[in-house]
Amino acid sequence: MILETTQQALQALFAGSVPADEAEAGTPRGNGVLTRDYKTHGYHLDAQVDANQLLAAVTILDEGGFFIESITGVDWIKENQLEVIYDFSRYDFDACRVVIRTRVPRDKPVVPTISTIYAGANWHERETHDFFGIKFAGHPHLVPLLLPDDADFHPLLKDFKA
Amino acid sequence: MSAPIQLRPDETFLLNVGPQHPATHGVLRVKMQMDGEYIVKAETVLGYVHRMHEKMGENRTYAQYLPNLSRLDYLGALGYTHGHVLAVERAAGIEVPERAEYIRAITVELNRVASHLFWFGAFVMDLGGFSPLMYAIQDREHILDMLEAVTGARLTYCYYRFGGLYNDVDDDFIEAAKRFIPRMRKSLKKYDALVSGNVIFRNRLEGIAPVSAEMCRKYGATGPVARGSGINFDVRKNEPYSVYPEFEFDVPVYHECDSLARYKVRMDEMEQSLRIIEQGLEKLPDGPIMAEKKPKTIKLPVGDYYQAVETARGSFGIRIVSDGDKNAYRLKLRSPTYSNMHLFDEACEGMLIMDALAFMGSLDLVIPEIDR
Amino acid sequence: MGGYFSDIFYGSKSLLIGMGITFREFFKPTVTVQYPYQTIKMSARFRGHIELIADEEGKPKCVACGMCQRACPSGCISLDSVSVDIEVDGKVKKKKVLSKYDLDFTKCSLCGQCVENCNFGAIDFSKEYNLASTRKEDFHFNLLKRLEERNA
Amino acid sequence: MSLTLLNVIVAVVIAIAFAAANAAYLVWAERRGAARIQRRPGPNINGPFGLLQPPLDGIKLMTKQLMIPGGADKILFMVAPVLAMAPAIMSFVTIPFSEGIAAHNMELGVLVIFAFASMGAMAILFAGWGSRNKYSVMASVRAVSQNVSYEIPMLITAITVVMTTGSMDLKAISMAQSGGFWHWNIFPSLHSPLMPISFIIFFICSLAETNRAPFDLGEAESELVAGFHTEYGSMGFGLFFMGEYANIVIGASLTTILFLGGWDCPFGMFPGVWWFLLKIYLLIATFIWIRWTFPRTTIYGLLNLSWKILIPISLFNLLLTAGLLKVF
Repeated sequence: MILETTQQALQALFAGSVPADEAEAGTPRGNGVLTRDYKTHGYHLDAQVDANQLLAAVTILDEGGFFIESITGVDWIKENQLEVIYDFSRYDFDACRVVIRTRVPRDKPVVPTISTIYAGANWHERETHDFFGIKFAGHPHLVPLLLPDDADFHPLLKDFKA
Repeated sequence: MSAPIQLRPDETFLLNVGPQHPATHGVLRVKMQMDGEYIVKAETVLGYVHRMHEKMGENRTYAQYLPNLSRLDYLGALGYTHGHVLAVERAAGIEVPERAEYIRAITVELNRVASHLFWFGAFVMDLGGFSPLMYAIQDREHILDMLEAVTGARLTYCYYRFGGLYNDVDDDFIEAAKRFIPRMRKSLKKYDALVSGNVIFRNRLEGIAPVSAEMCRKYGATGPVARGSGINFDVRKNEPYSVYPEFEFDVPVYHECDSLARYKVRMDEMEQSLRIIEQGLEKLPDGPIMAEKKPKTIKLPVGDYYQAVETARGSFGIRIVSDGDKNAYRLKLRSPTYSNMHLFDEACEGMLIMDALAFMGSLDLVIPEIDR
Repeated sequence: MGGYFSDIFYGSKSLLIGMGITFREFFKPTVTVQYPYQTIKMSARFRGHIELIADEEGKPKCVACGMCQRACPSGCISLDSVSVDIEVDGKVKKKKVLSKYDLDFTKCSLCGQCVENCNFGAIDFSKEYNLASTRKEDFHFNLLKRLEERNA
Repeated sequence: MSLTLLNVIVAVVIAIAFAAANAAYLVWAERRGAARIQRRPGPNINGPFGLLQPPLDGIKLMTKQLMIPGGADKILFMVAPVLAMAPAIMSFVTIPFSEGIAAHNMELGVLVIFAFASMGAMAILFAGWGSRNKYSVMASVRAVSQNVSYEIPMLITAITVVMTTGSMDLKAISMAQSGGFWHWNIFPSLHSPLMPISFIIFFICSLAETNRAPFDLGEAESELVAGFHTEYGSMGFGLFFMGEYANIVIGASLTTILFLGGWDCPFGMFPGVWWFLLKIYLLIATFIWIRWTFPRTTIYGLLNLSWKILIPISLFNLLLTAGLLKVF
């Protein structure tokens, strides 16, 4: 039930276009909403949005009563992109896990902060900034959280050499 | 690192709780701006035991990563390894024999009871009562002995394997577990009389540190913290995995939102875990403990996979992004206490320091698990 | 006003119940083990550091295939072998013989991957837990030497 | 005159020795008792039953270096431990252990002990302020407010006893209760029917006055590290420790004299110092037992208990006793 309404709401951001699955297409997928097989993937909805659509997508989830699970990044060095992944889930028995992802160029990794919507995103964004160097525009306190205060390296980047 | 102490015109002062402080149970630091005994503002400083487990996940094969998981949370390690093996099995499509899943569920629940017992003792010790810790450790010792006889380790277990288990349980374990359940129930009654009913204890917790359900949602709090705020959320029920649908158990939920509610949730959870263990021992089927069809080296198909499990501290999630290699391309660990601890900064504003530290105890923090 | 006195009454009662429990515990026997003076037997599956297993002749069963070395997550096993000529049924054959098996126990996480991956049953966990030292070198074990010492 | 002076010196030496020995072996008893409650053996390696532990601990403390934190107020820092110990020893001087055993009996013994007891708060304040540690300051402020608020109900109940006896002389109070346990002040009498409640109030107050759990807010080791003596090591810490235990002994002695008949035998025969010691050690055992059973109260819980429960009840008791004394 909530799955369909959320899917429709997110779909509205893309004017109804459905992207191809990258595993089948063999190329990076385009922006859009995909439904995933829960049994193999462990989540239901997978939406890739543009960085400037992010706040709209997260607001949909906030209004839908989702809670934030985590935020993380992936370094796609071959495509010269950084991906930010937002996980959302629900407290009720209408199990629906939603993954929001957005890709930004590696040399200019800036996405808007969602800590204005979800206060709990604060630390997750700081952690992602620590590990990937992704800047969250508008974040109130973007200083290293898990790494030392003077850390100027980003260990989870694929070209990081210790 | 921190700014030099400057007495502001409004005469607040900065109090450094941690990294070495008896109440933080590990190397956690909270910078508190205090007005007398009242907290004006708190800022948590993390990372003192950060070990970059996620990078290790990229450099090790899936099997080699198994011991890392139990180093996250040394009190309830089995829950975390369970998450990892389930995630890999889900992605690789490995069918796990029923017996293995039952044994996993039994051992995870035993570990959950052990973890809650230790939390119980440590929490009461935070409040100044020392003896309950010793009683809790005695009961926990029985669990550790049982788990040691099966897994070979007392805390940092590496027992589950992809497709099954390292080795089967023997009759001694089943006997010991059956003996343990009534003894533990008796102990729970004792704890109830000694601690839960105690007027000093109740006065310290009742109505202290309210965390609303909305706040839990915004911060992503899970586990007993969410359930103490009236949220009926338990991954074992909401997204059933393993053999949990076969068990009959309740999810304790309290609507008071205070520290006492979080305490009660955990105390009730121990009873529910005992119920699961009881049923598990009864239903334990015969059969193999290792999947027959299992590749020698595990390579996951391209894609990303998520698995959530309910550990003693809340919903632990593991995300594996695979590029088809034998190592993960990216491995993210979503630790429950990370989100639960995040609440603290906002919730403790305006609280007395002794209430705040009791609140911190009621969050059940394990620092290595926050810092990863 | 009635609440005032009932609060005092029930509060005091709960305190007395608590004292009753600790009073009973006072007379129960102790449950501790006086460690250096008393020890307990380690369970059969206890995982100490690994140890080479000898065959009937007292030689290590190990064939130096290196599976354990590859399986180890922390890289704490290093082994080496030499080829020696041995006579089997009158023919001279080359055979790999283990010449070195070092374990760096400081890195070991006792996961059991090495024991599990050994196809020859040549290594197993020891039951040793009395390992304490202030020097790192004390945890670099030469397992071949230890095997010889056990044989002697 | 010179004989009296000598008497006093001997008495003070004996008092110090008694306080020190008590402190040392009460620590041992506390550790053994706590261990038994928690089903462990406690100190049992040094000597039979671990009886050599206290002197060895003493030697350890004395051989350690006394560290003074940088920026601390040296004078206050050094004075505080002495100030914690000295009044406790002084109080011993006035306590009659038996009819004939008292260093210096005073007619205003009750007053003297309360006067000395309130100096303990000063020691804690000095220690907290002098160590230049925020935790210490917070703890000492807590401890002082606690001491101040618990002195009131304690004094009021003591006055109730003094009124029924008609004397502030500890010896006279004790003598007035002789001749069997039914004469003790703990049991209700015609003039003061609420005496058992007074006894409980006095007992709770002496727990709070000595900063013992569950009222150990001055120490609060899980919140304020070690409270006012966080920065103390060596014998500075040792003196605080001894002072704490000496205060416990005094609290127990005072409770015994005021309520439990002093050195009186419960059956009205063979009164003696042994009865006195038995009674105080039973009370101290209860102190220990309580400490290892309960969690710590909050500061507001503690003050509420004093101002909302103990003080009204003890005041009511005082008025009732005064009225009944007038009537009968």
